[in-house]
Amino acid sequence: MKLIVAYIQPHRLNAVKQALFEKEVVKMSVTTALGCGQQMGYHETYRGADIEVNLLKKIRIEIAVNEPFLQTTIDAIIQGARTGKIGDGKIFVMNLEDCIRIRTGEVGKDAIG
Amino acid sequence: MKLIVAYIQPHRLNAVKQALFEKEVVKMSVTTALGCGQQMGYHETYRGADIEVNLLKKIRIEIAVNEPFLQTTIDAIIQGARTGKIGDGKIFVMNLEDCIRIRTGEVGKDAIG
Amino acid sequence: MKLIVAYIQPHRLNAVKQALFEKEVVKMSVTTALGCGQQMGYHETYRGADIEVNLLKKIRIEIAVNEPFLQTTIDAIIQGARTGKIGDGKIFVMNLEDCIRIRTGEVGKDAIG
Amino acid sequence: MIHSHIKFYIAASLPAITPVIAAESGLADLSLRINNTWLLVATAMVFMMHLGFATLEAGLTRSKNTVNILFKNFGVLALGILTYALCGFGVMYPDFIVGEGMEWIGFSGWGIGLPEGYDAANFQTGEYTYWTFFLFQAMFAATCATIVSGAVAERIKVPAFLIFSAIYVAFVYPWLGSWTWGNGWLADRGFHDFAGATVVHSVGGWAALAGVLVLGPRLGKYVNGTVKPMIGHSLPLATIGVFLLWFGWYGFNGGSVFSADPEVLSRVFVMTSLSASAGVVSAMLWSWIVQRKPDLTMMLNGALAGLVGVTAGADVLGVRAAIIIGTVGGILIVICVSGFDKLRVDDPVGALSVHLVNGIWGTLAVGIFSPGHRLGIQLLGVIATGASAFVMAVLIFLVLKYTIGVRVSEEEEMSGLDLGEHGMEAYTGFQIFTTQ
Amino acid sequence: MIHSHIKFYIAASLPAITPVIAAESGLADLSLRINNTWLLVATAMVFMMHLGFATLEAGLTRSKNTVNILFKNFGVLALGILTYALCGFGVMYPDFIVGEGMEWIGFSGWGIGLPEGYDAANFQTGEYTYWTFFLFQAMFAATCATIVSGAVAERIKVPAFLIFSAIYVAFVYPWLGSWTWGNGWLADRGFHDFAGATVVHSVGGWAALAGVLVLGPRLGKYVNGTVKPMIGHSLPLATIGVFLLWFGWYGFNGGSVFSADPEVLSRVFVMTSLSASAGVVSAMLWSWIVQRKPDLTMMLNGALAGLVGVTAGADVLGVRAAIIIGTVGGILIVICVSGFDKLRVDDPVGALSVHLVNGIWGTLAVGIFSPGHRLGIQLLGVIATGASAFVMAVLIFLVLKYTIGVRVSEEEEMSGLDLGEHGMEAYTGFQIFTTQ
Amino acid sequence: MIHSHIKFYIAASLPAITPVIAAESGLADLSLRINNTWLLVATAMVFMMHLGFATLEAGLTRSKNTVNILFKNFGVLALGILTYALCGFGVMYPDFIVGEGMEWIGFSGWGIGLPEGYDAANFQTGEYTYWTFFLFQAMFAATCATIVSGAVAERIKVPAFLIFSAIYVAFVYPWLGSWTWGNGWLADRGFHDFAGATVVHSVGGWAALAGVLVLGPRLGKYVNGTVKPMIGHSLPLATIGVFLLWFGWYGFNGGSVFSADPEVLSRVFVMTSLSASAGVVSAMLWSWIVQRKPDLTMMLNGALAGLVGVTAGADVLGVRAAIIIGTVGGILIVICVSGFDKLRVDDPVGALSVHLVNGIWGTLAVGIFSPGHRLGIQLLGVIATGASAFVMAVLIFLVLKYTIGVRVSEEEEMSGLDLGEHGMEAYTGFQIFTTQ
Ligand SMILES: Nc1ncnc2c1ncn2[C@@H]1O[C@H](COP(=O)(O)OP(=O)(O)O)[C@@H](O)[C@H]1O
Ligand SMILES: Nc1ncnc2c1ncn2[C@@H]1O[C@H](COP(=O)(O)OP(=O)(O)O)[C@@H](O)[C@H]1O
Ligand SMILES: Nc1ncnc2c1ncn2[C@@H]1O[C@H](COP(=O)(O)OP(=O)(O)O)[C@@H](O)[C@H]1O
Repeated sequence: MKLIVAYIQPHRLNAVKQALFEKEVVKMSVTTALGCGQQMGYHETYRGADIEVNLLKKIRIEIAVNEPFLQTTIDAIIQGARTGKIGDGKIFVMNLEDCIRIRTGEVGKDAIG
Repeated sequence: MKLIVAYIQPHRLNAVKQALFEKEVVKMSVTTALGCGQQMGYHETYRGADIEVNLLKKIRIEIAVNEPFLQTTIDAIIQGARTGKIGDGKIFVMNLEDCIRIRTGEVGKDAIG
Repeated sequence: MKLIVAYIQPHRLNAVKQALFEKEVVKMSVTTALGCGQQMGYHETYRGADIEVNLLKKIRIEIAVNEPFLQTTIDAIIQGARTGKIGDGKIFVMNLEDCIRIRTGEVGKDAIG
Repeated sequence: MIHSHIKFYIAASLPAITPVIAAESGLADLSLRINNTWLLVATAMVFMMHLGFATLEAGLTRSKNTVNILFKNFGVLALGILTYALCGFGVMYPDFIVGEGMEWIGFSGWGIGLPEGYDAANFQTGEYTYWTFFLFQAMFAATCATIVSGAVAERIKVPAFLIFSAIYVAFVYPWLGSWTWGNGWLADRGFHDFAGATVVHSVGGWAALAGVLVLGPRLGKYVNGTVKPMIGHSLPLATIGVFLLWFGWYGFNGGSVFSADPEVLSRVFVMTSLSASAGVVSAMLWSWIVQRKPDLTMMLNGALAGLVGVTAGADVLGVRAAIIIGTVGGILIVICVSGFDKLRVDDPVGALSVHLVNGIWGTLAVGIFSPGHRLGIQLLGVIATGASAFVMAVLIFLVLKYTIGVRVSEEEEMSGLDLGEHGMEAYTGFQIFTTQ
Repeated sequence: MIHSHIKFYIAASLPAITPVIAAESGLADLSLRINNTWLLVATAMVFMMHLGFATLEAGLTRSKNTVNILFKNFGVLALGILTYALCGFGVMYPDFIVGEGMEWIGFSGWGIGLPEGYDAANFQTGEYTYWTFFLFQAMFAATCATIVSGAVAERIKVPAFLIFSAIYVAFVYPWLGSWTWGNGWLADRGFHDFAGATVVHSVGGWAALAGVLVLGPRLGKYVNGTVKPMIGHSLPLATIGVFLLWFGWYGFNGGSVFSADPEVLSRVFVMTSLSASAGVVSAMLWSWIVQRKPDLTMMLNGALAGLVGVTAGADVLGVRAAIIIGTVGGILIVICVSGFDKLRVDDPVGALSVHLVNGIWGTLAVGIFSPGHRLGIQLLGVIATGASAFVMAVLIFLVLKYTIGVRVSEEEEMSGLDLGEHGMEAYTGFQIFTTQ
Repeated sequence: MIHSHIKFYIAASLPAITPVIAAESGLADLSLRINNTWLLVATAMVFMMHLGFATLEAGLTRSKNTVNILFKNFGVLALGILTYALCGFGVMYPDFIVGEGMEWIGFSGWGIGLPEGYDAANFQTGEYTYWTFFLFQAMFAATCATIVSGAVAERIKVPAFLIFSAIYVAFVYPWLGSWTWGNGWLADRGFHDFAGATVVHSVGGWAALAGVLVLGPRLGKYVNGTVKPMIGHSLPLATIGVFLLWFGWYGFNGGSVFSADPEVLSRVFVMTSLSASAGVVSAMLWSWIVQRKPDLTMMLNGALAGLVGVTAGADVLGVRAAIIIGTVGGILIVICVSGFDKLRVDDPVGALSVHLVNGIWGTLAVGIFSPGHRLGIQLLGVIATGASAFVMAVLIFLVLKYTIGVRVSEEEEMSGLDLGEHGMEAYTGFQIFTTQ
């Protein structure tokens, strides 16, 4: 089992969800985040003073999958999120040692889906 | 050391905290999240138009524990979070390679608690 | 590759960012969190009733790094976040199996920076 | 638009043929014009109190119930005005001619409207028109229903609330009000309730108490003998609410002078301000002592305590009495808010401490501080009106409880009435802990 | 300050040498004083409508465009007042003397100001001063421009919006308004639009429609034949907005009496209240039936529907008509909000359903319910004014489209106009999903 | 309530025995009635400015200090009214009889109240009652204290702020005010400050400057020679605030006419509107040029700049002057907000640029644009009042600094004054970055 963490542009979330649903990956958890990456931020002014904004709004998606789904999921995320512009985001993959469904107590591969 | 990530129903947070405190697991970090799971969402109307809501409000709990505490912690989360209804949530377990207490610089098992 | 998750005091974020930038770690993702740790919380009153506040505002930083940067990054976080007072926070390190840059499809070590 | 006024102007200035008479009737006409305009401005100010209630109550409750509380406060205003027009006004002021023009509603004598040949302007008193009087009264009636809204917040079913409010505004409030303001038996005995500390605020407060008791406390409020505070989600909203209520109170009390009489009107403004200010300062200091930190929400309620308290006698009390009433009111707030919690009477916004307790206190204070009024009669008015209001409110709530049900399901209460009753969130996109 | 009034007082009371004449002129003076003061209070109330629009529109749009909408609503008020002073007032009321004191602007005859020797007070009608009349009218003009703001929200470029508003307030609105209020040809034919259901609201609504059509829908609103709701980010803000609009409407309609005539003024207040209340209740019930849950945003729009509807005839209609107008208005809201969506006319805040549809309905309703007015003439006014307004608005928007451009870039629309146009966020620090 | 007015009405209409005299005195009575009612309405509008200040200042500061700023603005209103009643009014208007009815406070001659046998209505001028005059003045006094609140926000200790405000309202403000409004030496020399650009706004602004200097900048505002903006957390709140302030200003300036004189009152309304509008547009354009994007917060401050500026001479200035004053004011805002930052004078909400700078500018502008007034005298008033205000404010703040302390601990400042001073959060449940 793997845990995928993806940072994407906020307005790509719908497209990513769509792409995932088409691949039947329907389980995920989403939070907002501020991200600092290649997109080095920009300068603004607030009441005449300069602000360096380098934490941009991002969406963090967390998806636990069984190995067979790993590549499909990654591909779907890329498909939904890619615009080709800096700031498109990153996907991180970690090993997931266990997974438990709270409702039933199921563990492991069965619990993920 | 393990890192436990649990998604639960928002209103179970107090019960989960309670259950954890009873097992003397007092350290944790909590964020809000939107989750999409077996609970396939529901339909609403906003100003006459249909909305498909499939990202539901969840709470994400992150707890780093030493192995001996792993099962206790999982059990406590389940005890606090389970209602038996769809949407109760999931627990994910990952391997934690290191842990450092910023204040003292302690590392590893000592730093967790 | 490693994934570093750090919980720090909100008002240390700027200092941590500064310290990281100096070490040329410029990529990171930040969210807000509520944390419960050694800082056992405090008591307040709201409209005459007692409240036990044990979830305090924290900042969660997530940084994916290649191994050579691991220690530098940890040191920088500590440097920026340490005040010596309870509540300074924790750093967790996990193994990162893969990393993909959505924009280019690059994977692994190249994708991180 | 540009032409239309001309005829009114001519009407006012032309009949100058016999100058003295013209001056006479011109004076009466202008006097009516001033007083009536003031009363309409006051009506608009009382209208603002409804926004005040809506924001105060929304601010002091949790974000998952915000749509619901805004809905209730907005809906009850509209419903209140219509219900009062349909029936409440006729019940409250039996001496006023009503009922023409609305026979189509099905019950002759109900509704509002002037019979053919009557003149709204010089209808009864010569100080304001029939229509002005109706609308000012309708705003008061809706206020009474809105008071209930906050106390029963976060757990009452929408239909139950709307039906309760309609019945209360249509029958109970006007009937009880007629005792004091509609030339009824309390008026005859010299009971003095200038702008409605008892007639509006306590009557609303008793209904709130009835609702709270029939509904029971919110889930998780009282656990194992301890009180778990359920913290209001937006103190800016709550603060806006109290400012607006204070503003509107100048219309509430000032309009109750029922003329623009300079002496009385300006005294009423000053006493209202002093009592409210004293309530703020005393609640601030008292909460500072008791809770060790000055509590904004107590100060907000403290202002309202002073305002409710002075409402009973703003026309007859002096500077010293106004300040004392507010000071005591502010302290009462701090004591009662925790006191009700100790009794497990769960009132999310402090409506009972504000409107019920201070409505009683203010009404009695007239008997204490005003030489012309007797404490015994004031007490009689408080008890008679209060007991009747409470009994009837309990009855209505119980009937609703055993018919359509008054309380939302546990699950809905947990996830919030906004989703349950309205399928909507108040703050779309915001990441909010809805863990309570 | 403390001295300055004394001279006025003396002026009012001294010339008592020939008492009867003094009384005569004193009466006229006081009558002016009352009416003028009321009109100024009404002006301040109409001013509040601008805050109402700002908060309503901000509440019903997404948080990433909040600074922009506040900016537009605030800016257009200031711009509207200045533009109307510079030129709109002169266009709308050709019979009023204007133009002195502003020759420095470059075009004699424009601007506002009294020629030497004229007296603002007894300028024309004796019911209000020149200055009062100007300011009341200027607030109306700005209202018309503000209506557009909500409909074109979340995608229009700031310069395009500002230029459109300036032109509309300077020329189009006053020119069309002069037909009805400036002694123009519609007035001559007996077209009745008391406070501007057509002249203000529909004229604003037609411009809104033009803007919406030229701009096209927001990105992602209509995808593959389905409507994706873009949910307003703060219903407390929206609710505050509607309460304030209702409050301001007492000034909008009440001020349009152009005197403090008790009979008419109080009727106008009551009819305004009843129609708004009926709009709330009918939108509530209708949305409850159609959407299965009572929809707060529909109720809010329902109140406005009732208010817009009754604006055309609040001075000539009775209780029954007012309630019917509001009731129909509330239903129209629920139908039209989805109806426009079905036609892919993307109006984020329901401005078209409120101001355009109900402006038309209310104007026609005068012909239906008021014996003194003819439906045919009302229809003529609706069509003539509407067609002209729409054509001119489309023209202006098209010119802007092909010159400076009217719509922000896709990228800016996705990340929000707050960052794109203003480099600012409305809610700094809050964690908000800006995924839509 | 329904009966009570009857006696007043009789009083107004009965003594018609000798008609001419009756008409005479009737006219005076009605004149009083109109003027007094207007002044009370204006008082209520000035009251709204306090909500405006509260929301503006809350919006322009960080969410971790929101409860604190609401607390301060709400508390200072109540405290200000009480303190002004207790002592400020007596200091400011030495010619008014005060002091009866409050001997119990311990110092005869202080407090408010009419001696036996005096009649509030015809107390002095015949244009308004004693009570009206007091309350209108009390609202002004509280305004002066509220101005300070924003500038010292996010770091001042609550007790220090409350004590400073009490002393300032009780002694300093009224003493300085008496020079101009209490028949003092500046009044004698012809210094003109119509509604308080100097007497209220600059006096508040100087105190704000004193507070800012004694406190020092917020932690992290000026780091290594660069300015780190600390961004306001809610621009909707800030925008609501400015709308309400503008609304209230109609009462502030309009009430300062001290009668409902149609000519003057309507001019004051128009000049106030034009100057505010010009301030908005000029701040918009100027910030657009300087910052490359139009800045909403600058526009908001620009409106206030226009309002403060025109306050000094709204009664004597024309259209052109009003527009110039606002235009210059808007530009001053954009320049001064960054200017003060360059000087490391940390004013979170721009209070200095608005009230101090534009208070001075507006007062001088009277000398420039009004033929009847001399620039030299205006300058004298500005300097004399300003220097005294500043010196005294610095003194009070320094005494507080070395006794109870004026600034919260670093730790409290970092985690926010809401938790530190009040143990409360403004937005419970919302996930908010409090990293600044
Ligand atoms: N090494 C990293 N550690 C943590 N988060 C990262 C890292 N690199 C990127 N991110 C997240 O991904 C987002 C997009 O990164 P960015 O480098 O701008 O993407 P891209 O390279 O596709 O243009 C960042 O804003 C941040 O939230
Ligand atoms: N595979 C997964 N990856 C990430 N998050 C998940 C996954 N499965 C479930 N979740 C999280 O857990 C929550 C509850 O899941 P759900 O399937 O509804 O629980 P249950 O199966 O107990 O009814 C989801 O809303 C989501 O936030
Ligand atoms: N075992 C843990 N699991 C998850 N989060 C933790 C854990 N320990 C600490 N934290 C996070 O770190 C924050 C600081 O912890 P604390 O024990 O107060 O720090 P310190 O020991 O440096 O004083 C906590 O508020 C919590 O968010």
